[in-house]
Amino acid sequence: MNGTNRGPQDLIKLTHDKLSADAVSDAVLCPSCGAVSMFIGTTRNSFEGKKVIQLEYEAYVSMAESELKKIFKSIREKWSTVQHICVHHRLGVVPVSEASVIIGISSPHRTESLEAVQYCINALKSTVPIWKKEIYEMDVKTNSGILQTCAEVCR
Amino acid sequence: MNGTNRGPQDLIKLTHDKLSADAVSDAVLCPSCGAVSMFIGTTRNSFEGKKVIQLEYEAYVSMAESELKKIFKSIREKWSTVQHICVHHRLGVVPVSEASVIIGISSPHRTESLEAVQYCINALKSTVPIWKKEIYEMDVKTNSGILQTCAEVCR
Amino acid sequence: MNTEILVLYFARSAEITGLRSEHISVPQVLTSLQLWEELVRRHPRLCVLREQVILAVRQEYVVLGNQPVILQSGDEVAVIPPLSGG
Amino acid sequence: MNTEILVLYFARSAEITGLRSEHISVPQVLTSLQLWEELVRRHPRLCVLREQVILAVRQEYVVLGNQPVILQSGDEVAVIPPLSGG
Repeated sequence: MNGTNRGPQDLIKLTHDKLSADAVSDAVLCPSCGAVSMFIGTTRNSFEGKKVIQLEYEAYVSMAESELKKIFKSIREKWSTVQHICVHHRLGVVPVSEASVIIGISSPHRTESLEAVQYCINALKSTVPIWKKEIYEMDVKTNSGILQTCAEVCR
Repeated sequence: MNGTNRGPQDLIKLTHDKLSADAVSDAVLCPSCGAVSMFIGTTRNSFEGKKVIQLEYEAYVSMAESELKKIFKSIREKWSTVQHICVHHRLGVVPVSEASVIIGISSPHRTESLEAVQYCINALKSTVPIWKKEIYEMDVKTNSGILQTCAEVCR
Repeated sequence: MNTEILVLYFARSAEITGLRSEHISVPQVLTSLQLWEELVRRHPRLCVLREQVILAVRQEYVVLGNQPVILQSGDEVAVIPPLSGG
Repeated sequence: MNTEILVLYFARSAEITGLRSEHISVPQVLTSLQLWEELVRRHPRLCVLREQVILAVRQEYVVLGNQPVILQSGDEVAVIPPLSGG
């Protein structure tokens, strides 16, 4: 795949499987590009001071894909030398420290892909219909020593 | 390694081995961070219109490491919430499409690591004593059908 | 005249209604706010989302207001609480 | 008074001199430009790099000019052609 020059690729995957940085970087590599920029969103162990055990993601899948395609289109309008764009977003349960999203963008020179990745994650967060729910660990002391979980919708 | 909160890590590797995006992203992952930003520099198949077969990198290793540490220090001064910083740079022969450098930076929120990666690759290119040499394929027609290579120092 | 549409509920709206989707009958032409109020009439507890929610009609975002929405049989309408992907 | 230092050659300067490193004897105190000229005296073809090159003295960059350089026995001086890492 990397040995030949393909035309610009728009690659989207919404998956319940664990994500891989290598899979995304391999997908966007191309022989005429000198730069791949990536962003990896990972599950944090705290939110608003509460301890997070895991996150759960759901998506309006068909619309998420069409909104991502709109973002890709506008990236190509803004940075015309961008070559391949790949977004992998995980759905379902994501344990702490694992990746929920990986974005990879290749370009001949570094500035375009660096700027485009920054634009892509910001646009994704504001326009792609995906939601996360944090699963918290409740304070043990106030619950008679029983560990409970409490689901809340994250803003 | 990712299950515990370590203090901020400065990770540098100059190596003749093939680089791995997963190795760098794993090295900077941390449970209190929500963001890992990465930059991968790859070998392009052309330079100034000539076909590149491979690149060869050499480094002033001890000084490259000390210059990278200076860059890391100034990243931590500019973006105080940056957690781990990892730079892997390959030395020796790097075939077309393979990574010559991978930078990974983690931070609780995305803006810091995105900006810091951009700063890091720009600073690396201007201050770290590493050199690449492009190995070109000569134009077959002007060389009696014999494929020759010609080493030139890249600016 | 009424038409039957498919309503999809996501995130907090799915928790409140206890539903992922349902088929409902609504007027063919109404404002986006009236469409929302139709959903609240069926699931009164949705009202807590009033200030945060938008709709997606045939996979295009529509804010709640006086904007007219023209619906055809089988159209997909989604309740979109604040996004939090990434 | 002279002192013996270790000179490292990289990239194009290594190709020109045919050396990776050499020990040479130079004055203990001189300007960075004089230090460069000492290297050119030993390897005249280095002169093509004059406009592009800088030195590193004990792993700190020094541009060619009137800046004084104070050397001690065993100090490391490197010839630094334009960088191209990354």
